[in-house]
Amino acid sequence: MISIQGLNQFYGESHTLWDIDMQIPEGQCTVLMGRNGVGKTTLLQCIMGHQKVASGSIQLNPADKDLVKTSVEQRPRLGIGYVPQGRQIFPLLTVEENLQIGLPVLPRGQRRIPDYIFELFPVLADMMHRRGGDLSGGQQQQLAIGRALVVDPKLLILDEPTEGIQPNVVQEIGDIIRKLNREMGLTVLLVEQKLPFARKVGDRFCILDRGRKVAEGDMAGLDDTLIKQYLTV
Amino acid sequence: MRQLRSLGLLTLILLSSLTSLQAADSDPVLAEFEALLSSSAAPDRARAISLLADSMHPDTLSLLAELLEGQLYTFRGDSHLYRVPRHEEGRAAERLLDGETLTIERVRDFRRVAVNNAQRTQIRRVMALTGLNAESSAIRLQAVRQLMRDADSATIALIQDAYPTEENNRVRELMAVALAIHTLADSDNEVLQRDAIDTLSESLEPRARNSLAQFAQSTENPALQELSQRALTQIDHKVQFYKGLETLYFGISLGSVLVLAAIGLTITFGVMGVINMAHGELIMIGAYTTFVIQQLMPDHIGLSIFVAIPAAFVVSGLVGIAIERGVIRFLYGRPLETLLATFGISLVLQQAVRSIFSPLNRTVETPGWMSGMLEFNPVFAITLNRLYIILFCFLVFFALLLILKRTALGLQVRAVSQNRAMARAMGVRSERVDMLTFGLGSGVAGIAGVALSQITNVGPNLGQSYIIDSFMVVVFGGVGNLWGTLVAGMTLGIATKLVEPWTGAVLAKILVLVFIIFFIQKKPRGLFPQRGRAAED
Amino acid sequence: DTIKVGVLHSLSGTMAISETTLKDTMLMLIEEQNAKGGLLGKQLEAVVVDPASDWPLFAERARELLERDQVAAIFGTWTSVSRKSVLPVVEELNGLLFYPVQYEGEESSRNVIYTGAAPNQQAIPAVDYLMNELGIERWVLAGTDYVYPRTTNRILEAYLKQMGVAEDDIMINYTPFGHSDWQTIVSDIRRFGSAGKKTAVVSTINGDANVPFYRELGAQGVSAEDIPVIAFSVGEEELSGIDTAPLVGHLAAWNYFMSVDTEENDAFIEKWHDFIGDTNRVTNDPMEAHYIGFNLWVEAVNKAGTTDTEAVQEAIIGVTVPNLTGSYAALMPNHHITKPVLIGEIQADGQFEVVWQTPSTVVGDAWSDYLEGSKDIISDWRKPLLCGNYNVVTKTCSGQSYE
Amino acid sequence: MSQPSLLSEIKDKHHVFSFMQSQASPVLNVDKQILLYLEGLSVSFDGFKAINDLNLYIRDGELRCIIGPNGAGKTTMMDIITGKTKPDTGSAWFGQTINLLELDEPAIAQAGIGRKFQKPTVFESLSVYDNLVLAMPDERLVFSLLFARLKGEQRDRIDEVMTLIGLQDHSAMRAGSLSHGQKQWLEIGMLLMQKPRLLLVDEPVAGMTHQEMDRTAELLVSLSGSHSVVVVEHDMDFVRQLAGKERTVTVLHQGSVLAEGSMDQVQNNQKVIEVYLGESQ
Amino acid sequence: MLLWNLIKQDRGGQILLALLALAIIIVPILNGLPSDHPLHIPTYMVAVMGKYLTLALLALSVDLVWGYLGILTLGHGAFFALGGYVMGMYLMRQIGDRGVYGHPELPDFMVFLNWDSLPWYWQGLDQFWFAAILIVLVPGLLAFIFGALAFRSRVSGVYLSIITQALTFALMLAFFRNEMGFGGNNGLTDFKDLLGFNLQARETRVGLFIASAIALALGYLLCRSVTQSRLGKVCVAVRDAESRSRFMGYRVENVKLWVFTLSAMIAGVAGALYVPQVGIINPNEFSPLNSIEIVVWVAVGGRATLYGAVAGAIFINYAKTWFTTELPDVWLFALGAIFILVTVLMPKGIVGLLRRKEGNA
Ligand SMILES: Nc1ncnc2c1ncn2[C@@H]1O[C@H](COP(=O)(O)OP(=O)(O)OP(=O)(O)O)[C@@H](O)[C@H]1O
Ligand SMILES: Nc1ncnc2c1ncn2[C@@H]1O[C@H](COP(=O)(O)OP(=O)(O)OP(=O)(O)O)[C@@H](O)[C@H]1O
Ligand SMILES: NC(N)=O
Ligand SMILES: [Mg+2]
Ligand SMILES: [Mg+2]
Repeated sequence: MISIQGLNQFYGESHTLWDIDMQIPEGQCTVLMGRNGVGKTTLLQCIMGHQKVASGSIQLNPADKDLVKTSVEQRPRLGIGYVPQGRQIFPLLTVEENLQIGLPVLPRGQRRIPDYIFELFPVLADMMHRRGGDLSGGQQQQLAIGRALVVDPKLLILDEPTEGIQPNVVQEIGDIIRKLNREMGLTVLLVEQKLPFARKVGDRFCILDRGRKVAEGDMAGLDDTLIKQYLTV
Repeated sequence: MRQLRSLGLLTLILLSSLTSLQAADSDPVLAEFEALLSSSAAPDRARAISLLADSMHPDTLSLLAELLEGQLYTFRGDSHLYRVPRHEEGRAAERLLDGETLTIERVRDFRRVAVNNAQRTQIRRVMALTGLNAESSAIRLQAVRQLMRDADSATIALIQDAYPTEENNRVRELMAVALAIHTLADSDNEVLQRDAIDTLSESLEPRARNSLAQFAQSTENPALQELSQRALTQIDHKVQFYKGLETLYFGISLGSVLVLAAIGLTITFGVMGVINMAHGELIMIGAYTTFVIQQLMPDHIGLSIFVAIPAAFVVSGLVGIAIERGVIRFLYGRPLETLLATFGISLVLQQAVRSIFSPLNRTVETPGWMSGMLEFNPVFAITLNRLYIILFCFLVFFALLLILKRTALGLQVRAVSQNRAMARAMGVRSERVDMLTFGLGSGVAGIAGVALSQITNVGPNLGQSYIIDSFMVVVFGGVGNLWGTLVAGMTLGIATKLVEPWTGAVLAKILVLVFIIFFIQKKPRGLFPQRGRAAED
Repeated sequence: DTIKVGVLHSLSGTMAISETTLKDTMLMLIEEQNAKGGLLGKQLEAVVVDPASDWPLFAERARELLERDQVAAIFGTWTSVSRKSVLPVVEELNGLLFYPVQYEGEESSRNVIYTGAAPNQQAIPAVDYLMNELGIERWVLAGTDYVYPRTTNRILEAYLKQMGVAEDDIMINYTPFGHSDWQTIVSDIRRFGSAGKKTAVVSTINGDANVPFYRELGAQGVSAEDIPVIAFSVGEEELSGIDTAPLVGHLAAWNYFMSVDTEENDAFIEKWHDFIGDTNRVTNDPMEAHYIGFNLWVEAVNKAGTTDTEAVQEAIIGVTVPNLTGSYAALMPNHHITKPVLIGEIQADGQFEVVWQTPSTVVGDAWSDYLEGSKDIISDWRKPLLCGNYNVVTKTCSGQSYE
Repeated sequence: MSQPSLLSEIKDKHHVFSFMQSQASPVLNVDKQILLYLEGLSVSFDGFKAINDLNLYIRDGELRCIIGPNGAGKTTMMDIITGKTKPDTGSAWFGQTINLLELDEPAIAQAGIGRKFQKPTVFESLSVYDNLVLAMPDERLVFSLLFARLKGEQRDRIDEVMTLIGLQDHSAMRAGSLSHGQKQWLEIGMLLMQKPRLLLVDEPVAGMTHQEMDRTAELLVSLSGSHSVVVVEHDMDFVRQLAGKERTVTVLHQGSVLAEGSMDQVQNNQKVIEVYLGESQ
Repeated sequence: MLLWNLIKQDRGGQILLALLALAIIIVPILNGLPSDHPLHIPTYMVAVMGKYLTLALLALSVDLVWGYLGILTLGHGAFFALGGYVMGMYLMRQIGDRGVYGHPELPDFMVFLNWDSLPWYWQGLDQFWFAAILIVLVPGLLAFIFGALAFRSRVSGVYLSIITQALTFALMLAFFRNEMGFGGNNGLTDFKDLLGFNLQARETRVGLFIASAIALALGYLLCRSVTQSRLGKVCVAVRDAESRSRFMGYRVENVKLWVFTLSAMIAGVAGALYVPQVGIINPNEFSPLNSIEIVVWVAVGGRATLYGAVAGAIFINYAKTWFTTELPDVWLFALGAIFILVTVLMPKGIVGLLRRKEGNA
């Protein structure tokens, strides 16, 4: 689905991502892992176009489009949904409006919020007319996921989506990601710190360390040595 | 059957329908009229008017009208009088005596026959005499009023004659008042005087009150004195009431001007967060657009406003879009710096207008349908231009409300201003949204300029005089809240007008500012604050 | 080698509206003089600067003109405050300032030539006209809240009371600069005027506030026949920005109107139109004042044979030049000039029709005879008195004085 | 927040304006071994009851975990304790002497209550080091701030904390450039610098790896005893680690306490499983 | 030593102070050269330069509250003008009986408005020491009262900006009124001497220039010592996350109040030095647009750098002087263009060009 080649990124003078090569195979769930501050969020932001890329390319498969040269607002139209770290809810829009924001990228006639979002997160239905910023942290996280699903994505990018969410909902999120992934062929790129969750939903993993990709493979291959080496402090 | 006492008048009216039949070549009246009118001494010109009025000349009314309108000119070449409908190079001038026409070569060769106030009053009086029998009740009313100005027994007699057959109530009432004033002053008959006081006590005409006051002073009859005193208090109460009503209207009208001036800013500043110091200049551009439109269609001033509104919207909107594309888009995320750049833009726009249109104020005419007053009674009338501006203000307000609430643009612009990056990630074309929104706010400012051009200067300083008030209104109402802007503008308008009679305009303005300062202490986020967790820090 | 002439008028900011025209007038006059061969055999050179309607900047620019450019004279300033700001500078550096605008008086400087009207050359005759010719008995004195209207109204108030007008028959009202909402005030005026006595408004409303004021008068149907308004700051140029149709018959008092029918005036207007390239442009009173001031200066320089300030100051008193209305302007020892006073009525085309004028010219009075503090003060810049504020009672000269 | 009217304050000649009031609060008194009393608290937003008759007592030196579904009111409870939100009814006391509802945010902080926010908030344009400097509790008065200098032991303390939170290499970096997890750590560091008597920690391990979680747990446990610590977290492993066998865990639901007890008790509470934990936990 | 610590790591400040010291020495010398000497600085230029320095001091005071505390004040001109008015009143009193009406006590405008005695608030201002106290006290007190009200009610952001604007606007209208006893629109002018020195004299002008330079240097050091102290850090913390600093125990309103008051006092001193050099003070100094312009100087120079504010004020005012003389017809285009270009192309202002490398302020 996405193939990243030779990606380098800088914050001002500091070189944050180094020569990243990475594949996100279609229909699979890839989990991106690594310690705090290694560049996971930065990599996702590069894919989303929020960060300028110094060199390298990010090919989106079906259309063979180079995302580096595509504007941010094209991404939902290309079928990319995004759940950022820190929720990034529109605080003064109501829950309903937060969800509606993505509707115009859908073809006319399909512009309504799918019901399964409310089945997944019933709390959103209860709080339809409350300002997004008033929701509790976990409710906001649920809203953020719901909002990304509204655009009917082919590729879903999630940055620590379970942060601050109550355990039973975390399970459900895991289930739904798996379901979307397995049953509907949704491709998923997930950043996740919690190993059990990662193991549960992921098909593949990919580890970053200090801005470099250091390991990649099927989830089964994520062994203790790797964990010790790259995921513990 | 109306009795016409004045034979002259009858003839005049009869003959005036036959004007064109008269051969004009050797008309002695006209010749004398011309001679007297050409004199530079005002008394001569006054005599010319009386001459014409007494002459029963068929053209009397039209000539006097032309004189009043300033369409009679003396040509330096032959010292004759000419009719000049348009005093411009290349236009035609028609000699009064024989109808010969000339083409104007040098404007200064034709000097207008000027009339002064005394002569104007004289002409209007002549016209009023015929006006009493006019078809239109408005003209009859006007005529009675004119004749009341300094009524003598002859005019009173005319009114007396017309009174019984007058069908229109308002005219009748006014006539009754005129007659009562006369009675009160001239008659010694107590019964008649009582009736007159009665009539006058019902009237709000200033003349009625004055004559009552005078009568109460001068009469020796204590019963009548008391009666007239009572009548006076009755009138004064009513006057007081209408004065209150008037103040309220003034407040709303000032409020609507403030709202109009501020409402574009509610969008660019309130919703988008751009501190747009050039907002005033966008208003100014709207006003200048009105001026240009009127220049382009000088013969259709009445229509010009309807052309000017969309035109101003488009022109100011395009300028706004140019500002947004050229400057502001580089500054998103640095909201305070938009102040700096737009301050620069406002300087440039002001100077640009000075260069293009000169530093002088430009004339924007008030179309006929906007001038005049809606008169409820002699002490309470509302001016039409203000009334239309109030209506227009509400129209703009609700249109905007609809756009922001019912279209995708409204939602998207709020999303973009709250979190640009995320809005883009959700597919919002933020650049387009910014451009359109800024264009919308600017266009609305332009529309406000059309309205303001009807009540104030159209000059390079126009914008500066509204920018401070506009920011006050937006902030007082609560940034980003359209309703807040409406309520704030109206509140400040009414407050100013309530205080003004007590303190004078200067102190009123100071007090309103102090009020704003203290009000913000009580409600640190304006009348309609953004609420909730997110708004708190 | 040229003689430099400073032109100190705001070309930007709030006053540009009025002052830009005066800058152009000066350029025209200088160009014309140069065409005639210049002055003392030298060409004149205009030094134009922009004080930007910023009062301290006026002083700074004036200092530059005098110190750096060594100008022989400065023509400029409009508002009283800008003149007050420049005054210490021209006195210190001994320059010569020609001030072209009607003002409140109460000033006479050795270094300033006042070519605009003092209150007795405008306000008092105007009131006389209203009282005697129109029979006005009730008075509204409306002005912008600053020194010129305040002073003028104080003088008028004193004068009216002296003429037997009762306190109740005078209404005084002040508004801020640029006041734009006149509804209440116009309505008050209407009410004040409906008390049965003939009422008039004497307006010292300044600049930008006039347009909305007159518009409101028109909207509320206050006609000149009911309540005439006589203005001291509204001339042809101000009217050119107003729809005059509803204002026909309202009045203004000036020392010049564009409509005055004299050959000098026709020639001046023609020159102006040629210079500015627009036959629709109007002329006005302060332009005439500059015309007079410039000619006075030219005469005085010719008489003195030098542009040296001292010599010109001495030479200029008593110099007489024609004005544009058929009489003469003579510079009096108090540095004010003689002027005819004209009352005009507004016509539909934005011009004034002269309805009355003083039989002869009036001498400008620097120190009003109607104010307590100033009635004993006179000004005479001839030797031996050489004093702008000589108190005839205490027989002293205070303020600016030269040994 | 209703403030007494300005006029009445001015008229009251005994009124002491806040800017003139001495900033010290009454002395903390924990004779009864209870540090925090929350009784009968309720608060509603536009009719929605976020906190509903909540009662909670925290012992001096206790480490208390609070769990509960999203929107149960945990953060709102902390908002009330720290003065951000005023409750509609109820009382909140810090020890026996300090009525929290009468104090504003800075006074509460100075009385000894520190907080880590759910969403990490640091001073973005200050360096990591300066963030820690400002968190030190010593100087709060304007004039003493003007002349404040770092003492040797303060420097040592900062270095110590800096190492503890793993940001020693980033001390001069603008806090705004830190990654999400680094900000979390910095906020914990700031809390440590502040040395409050009561620590309110809202979701400290969100976004941390498992090992970091262990370290955080150790840290919090070591703080308890000398400090009281209230921790809100959704990560059950972490909570289990903190609560151990004997510490109390409180479950909030719909603004009031649903269950309270040891981790085992809570974990097996059917209602808690239903609304919060889910079946498989 | 303490001083050196303050500017040790402050290249901009070092340069600024060095330049000021240089100016104090060299300007009197150059001014003393014969007037045809190519290096001669005419006295009027000295006065103009002195004016720039006072405006720079004003900009400094705005940068302190806007740059470091995040209060976008759109009314700082009010404090400047108040300081100026106090100085103007002192100078008026110095005229004594040399006014045009020769009144021993009353200024001319009072005589001619028929005032018969000096209003109470004019009393004592014939004493320089008293005027000197009021120059800082009056602006300081107004700022303190205004700040105490506003900060305590937690008015912030644009709401605060707009009420500062309302404050200066209201003061402007009030000072326009003749009844206020400050000379109305004409303001105070025609000053004669200061502390017995003739204001027109060359030496006095040079002296005022030196005084302005010293005031600017001291003002800079004062502001620098505030921003470098921990209080300065707290200011930045408040600017970035006001409520977070409250939860850390800082009384945000007090921090704001004192810094705001200090800044108003500095502005008052600037105004007091400005008035004798330009020779007039008038209500226009209260005009809201003037205050906005000050903010613009700071932004052009570079916000939150102090010396940037100084550079911006001098640069823009010099440009204004130059433009209004050399390009009187189109100068607003040029000035407007500078504002736009600086904002768009130089987000850190003109000093941003000089210190690309430095990470944070
Ligand atoms: N805006 C920025 N400017 C400068 N440096 C930044 C910025 N944002 C992040 N960094 C730095 O880049 C590095 C990578 O940050 P990133 O946010 O991608 O980390 P992460 O892997 O997502 O960490 P976490 O697990 O904590 O979310 C970090 O060291 C961080 O300090
Ligand atoms: N200002 C407000 N306006 C409206 N509703 C609010 C407001 N503040 C909080 N709420 C609501 O109150 C409830 C409690 O919120 P709170 O943030 O305390 O939950 P929480 O227990 O911290 O949840 P989480 O675990 O998701 O962080 C939520 O349903 C939230 O939507
Ligand atoms: N002198 C005037 N009109 O200010
Ligand atoms: Mg991250
Ligand atoms: Mg929470």
